[in-house]
Amino acid sequence: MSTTLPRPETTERPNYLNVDYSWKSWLFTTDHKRIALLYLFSITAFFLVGAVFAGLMRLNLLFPDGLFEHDTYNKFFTMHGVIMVFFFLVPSIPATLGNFLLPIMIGARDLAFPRINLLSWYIYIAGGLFAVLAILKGGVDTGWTFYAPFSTTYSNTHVILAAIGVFVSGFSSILTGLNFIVTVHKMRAPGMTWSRLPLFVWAHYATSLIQVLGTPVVAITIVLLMLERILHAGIFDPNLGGDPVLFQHLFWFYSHPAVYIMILPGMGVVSEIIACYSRKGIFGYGFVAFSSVAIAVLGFMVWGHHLFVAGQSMYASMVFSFISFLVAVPSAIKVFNWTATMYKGSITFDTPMLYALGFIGLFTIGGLTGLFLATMAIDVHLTDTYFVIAHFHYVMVGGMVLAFLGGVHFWFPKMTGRLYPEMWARLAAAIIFVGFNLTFFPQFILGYLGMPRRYATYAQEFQVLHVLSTAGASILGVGYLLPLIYLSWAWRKGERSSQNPWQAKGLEWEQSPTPPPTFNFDVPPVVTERPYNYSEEVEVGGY
Amino acid sequence: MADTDLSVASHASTALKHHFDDSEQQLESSTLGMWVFLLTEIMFFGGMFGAYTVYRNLYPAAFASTSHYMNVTLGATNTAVLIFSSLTMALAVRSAQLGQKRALLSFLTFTLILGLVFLSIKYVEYHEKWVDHHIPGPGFHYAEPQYFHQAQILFFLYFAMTGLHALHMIVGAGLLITLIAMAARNRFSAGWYTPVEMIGLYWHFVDIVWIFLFPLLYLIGRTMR
Amino acid sequence: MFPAAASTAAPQVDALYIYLVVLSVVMTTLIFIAIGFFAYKYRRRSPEDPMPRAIHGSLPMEVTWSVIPFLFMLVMFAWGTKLYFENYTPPRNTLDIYVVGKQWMWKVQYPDGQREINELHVPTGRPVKLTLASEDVIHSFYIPAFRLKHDVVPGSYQTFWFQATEPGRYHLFCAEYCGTNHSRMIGWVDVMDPVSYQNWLAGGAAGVSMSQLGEKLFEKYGCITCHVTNRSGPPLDNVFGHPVQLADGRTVLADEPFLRESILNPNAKVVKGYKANVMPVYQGQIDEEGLLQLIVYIKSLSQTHPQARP
Amino acid sequence: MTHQVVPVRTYVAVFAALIALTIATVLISGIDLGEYNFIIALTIAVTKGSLVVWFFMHVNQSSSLTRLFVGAGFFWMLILLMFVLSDYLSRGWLPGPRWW
Repeated sequence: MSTTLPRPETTERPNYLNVDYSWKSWLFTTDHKRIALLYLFSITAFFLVGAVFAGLMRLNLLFPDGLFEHDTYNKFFTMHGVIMVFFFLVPSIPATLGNFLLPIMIGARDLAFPRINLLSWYIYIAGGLFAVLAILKGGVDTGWTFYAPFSTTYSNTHVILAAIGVFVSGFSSILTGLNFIVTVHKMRAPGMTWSRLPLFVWAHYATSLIQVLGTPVVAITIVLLMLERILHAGIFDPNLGGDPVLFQHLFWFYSHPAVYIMILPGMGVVSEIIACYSRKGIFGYGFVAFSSVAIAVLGFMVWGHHLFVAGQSMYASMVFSFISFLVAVPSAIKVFNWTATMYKGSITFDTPMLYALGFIGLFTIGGLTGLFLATMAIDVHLTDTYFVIAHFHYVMVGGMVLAFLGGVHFWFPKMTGRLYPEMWARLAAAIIFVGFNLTFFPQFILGYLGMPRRYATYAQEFQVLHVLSTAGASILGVGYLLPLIYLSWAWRKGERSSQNPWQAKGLEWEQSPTPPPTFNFDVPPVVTERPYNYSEEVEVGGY
Repeated sequence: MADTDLSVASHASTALKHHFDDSEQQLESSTLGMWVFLLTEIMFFGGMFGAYTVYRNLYPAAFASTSHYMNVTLGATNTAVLIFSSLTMALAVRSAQLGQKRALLSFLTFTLILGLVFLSIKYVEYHEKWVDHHIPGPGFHYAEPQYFHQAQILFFLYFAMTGLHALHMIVGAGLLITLIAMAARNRFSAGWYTPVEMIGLYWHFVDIVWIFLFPLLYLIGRTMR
Repeated sequence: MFPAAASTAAPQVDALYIYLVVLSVVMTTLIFIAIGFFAYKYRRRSPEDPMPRAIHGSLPMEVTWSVIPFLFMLVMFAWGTKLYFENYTPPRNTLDIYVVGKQWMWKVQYPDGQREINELHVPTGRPVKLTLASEDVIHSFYIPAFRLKHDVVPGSYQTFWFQATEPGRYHLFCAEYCGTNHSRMIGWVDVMDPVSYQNWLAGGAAGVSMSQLGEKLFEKYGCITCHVTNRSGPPLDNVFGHPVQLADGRTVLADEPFLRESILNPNAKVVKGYKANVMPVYQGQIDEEGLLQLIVYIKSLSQTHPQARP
Repeated sequence: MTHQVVPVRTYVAVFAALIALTIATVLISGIDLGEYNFIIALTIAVTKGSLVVWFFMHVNQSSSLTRLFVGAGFFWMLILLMFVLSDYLSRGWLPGPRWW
């Protein structure tokens, strides 16, 4: 550890933030909470970069003939995708909120491998630098999916730099997952049995399984892609006897489960928030917990639904389609259980709850439109159109980003010891919700009308919907800037928070000081009750 | 702990990191962490095995043709060398368990030497391929022109798989050198030898990968024509 | 909300789509109403409100809300799969047209010799089968008005069939990102009534038919020596559309993908009674359009191939 | 420590078995048995791998948790191989009978 010396001049009790202010104490920290903050700042930076590209895309799409050169637009959407998927969405909740909270929630002093945790951040930054270098040198135009043979043979942009970035950052994801798995298995406090784990932890455990099992496959696929681009030996090049569909198989083996890496932690956050602001335990705890693991396992057997029109065998498509419907069941279970949790609760509408309710609504729409894409005959019409764009933005932005913002607000006092301005926060939540729907709902319609994705220019008849979408995007942009501003302000000037401002259950609120000291607890925690035990009394007629 | 009869050395407690309750928890965490890491390694090679399976299925005839250019004698020798090194590694872990420093040092050194022998033989094989112009890329030549492209893909996979494996061997050799240095400085005892055990697991895993690579790349298809 | 519907597949896909939309709307509404109702009814009225009593869950309810949606999903699966198999399996007796995608245009060849770029003329009321090939990267042939799309994967043939119903001019898009001018790789599908289509065919400069061009290539590449003159290769009369016995015991249908593979990579599937490694490998020697001409020529050698059957 | 000390002769016996299996697989690969060559070679490889995992890597003494993770590794690799192959093996299939 850097140092544990108390600072006598401060009136605050020592916590992980005020033990040391030197830059070394941040860059060489092994404290999971400080690493979480390092991640938080880095992913915010990447989110802003990705968002700028998104804004430029929406600007271009105001006009049927576009505004930028085609190549420029192609680079915009590629860099938007690469940055947002690999450098924002994948690490977002696990590496920030997960890193910060997972050890505290299970009553551990740190993750099992603190130095590996720090290493993962450095690896992430190294990968990010390659991606940034790729942007600075002129960008990449392959789309974030890097489909061969376009990426291996035909594109003359900086594919290899971007690929190295993705490859390297993958290892940071693997190390985070590895750390979480071992921590959950081996570092739980006395009394913290599996059936007492917060659902946030269950979700992160499931996420970690995917990170550990899926990421290596995309890493090796990217290596093959780079080698092919250098050697032209033909492994993905049909002119040389290779099969481009193989690349898609290997790519989606990771990249479909990867969307569960992105959404599962969000579901964990929402479970915590709903329970707290309804003052009730999550309805069907076991089902919600187990559905995370079910999603993680089944999620590995559905990737072929990205290949329904790609020349995949119809019989294989049929199997993939069926399992895709199967994986919808655990997702639906979660939504129903969250809703049922509110039944006979005592509900308040603080900002995190607003985000959580928004999440449920938008994730429901995102999930149901996923069924359209799992239905083979419909997918033939909709795949590679704006319907797909709208679908996964409903899940990723409407779901994941709302959960992330909700979580950041919910645990903001825990992380900083200060409260955020409630009215501003509610306003921002409302603006984001409206802006988001205005941006992406028109895209469902665009998709069914047949507007293909990744088009720099488009037919006149699509313009109205595109203009609507761009208008929504500008509202959404304002909505994202607001929390950035007031949270930065509140970090330094906000009202000081008590240990448990929301009267929430869970070790992180009840037994760890706010903000936590370096080793999280003043007294070694012991768990004696079920999770979310807001009331010992059971409802008459309840279960 | 099941067998507390083993002596716990004095510095076992100094090796305990602050965030663990006791050395048992620390060891279990390390072991589980190592296995999870090996899990990712399995999937890492898994992607390659996937590509291999697909191309073998698509081009069985070309596959049979290329397997004639694989040096089975060298491959089999290397298999034996690697299995032998696994034995010495297992014995090194055993020596560490018993706290026998000298035996530990010699078994580790022996394992390292066998690893280097493997890499040397691999180098000879790669050199053969180089001489025969069997390196995929612009300089690739193949005696049977009808299989040119397919053979190139299969050689690409050969080099990707064995190359990745060799890379793991090189990393393993580096880790062994570290272990030898640590053992020489009396860092291990019967009470604490976790790194020896962890790197042992890694070494055996690399051995297993080769156990699969050998038949897949060298043997299958020898009789097909 | 709906694009023009101009193929037999379109209303069927729309019907399934409506089924899904209705279910989704019902589902979303139910959840939104539940959330809104609970949020209102169980709102905390004052900070002194007592803690609500716990409800841990209910197995019957979990089973209910897992099984009932799953049954609806089974309908989606069965319906969607059936439709997909129908829409992706061409019937017999089709009008065959050949499409080659390249960066960034669609090149269309008709058996009679007409050629077009970024335009496709088809008659109504008759199943049309497109054989799709790509010269470079992956493209995707997409006609929203037909609700159909298929990736055009280089190195293979993909088939795309439809039966147009409404005359008109419809969008043709490339749906798989293919580089700089991806969004300019667009065109039009002109659906005409059969009479206009015949007039269009007659009016165009037909030139030499595809099979005549293919016959020339057949001589140029020396195929004729083994497959006709000295019979060291399998004869090609009445091969197309028929099952072929292979040396390894399998039986395959001699369709366009099979002929393509047998020309480019003859050792992949060797016909029973013939040796491997006799025919030279033509991979990289013939361009996609020439290959299609050769295949059309081989098809023309099958007088009794199933396409001629009513 | 959690592991008991394994006698040297166990390790040597495993080693001998591994070498014997290596010789066997090389010898059998020289005989033309058709598809069985492939099956036998893979069976021997799986056997050898299991011996190493079971004895050298001490999975025989490990907790059920470790065993679960070892099993998961091979299970997930099988998912990858089986599902990828399911596409390639069924691609040439003729369209099925119209059962609807």
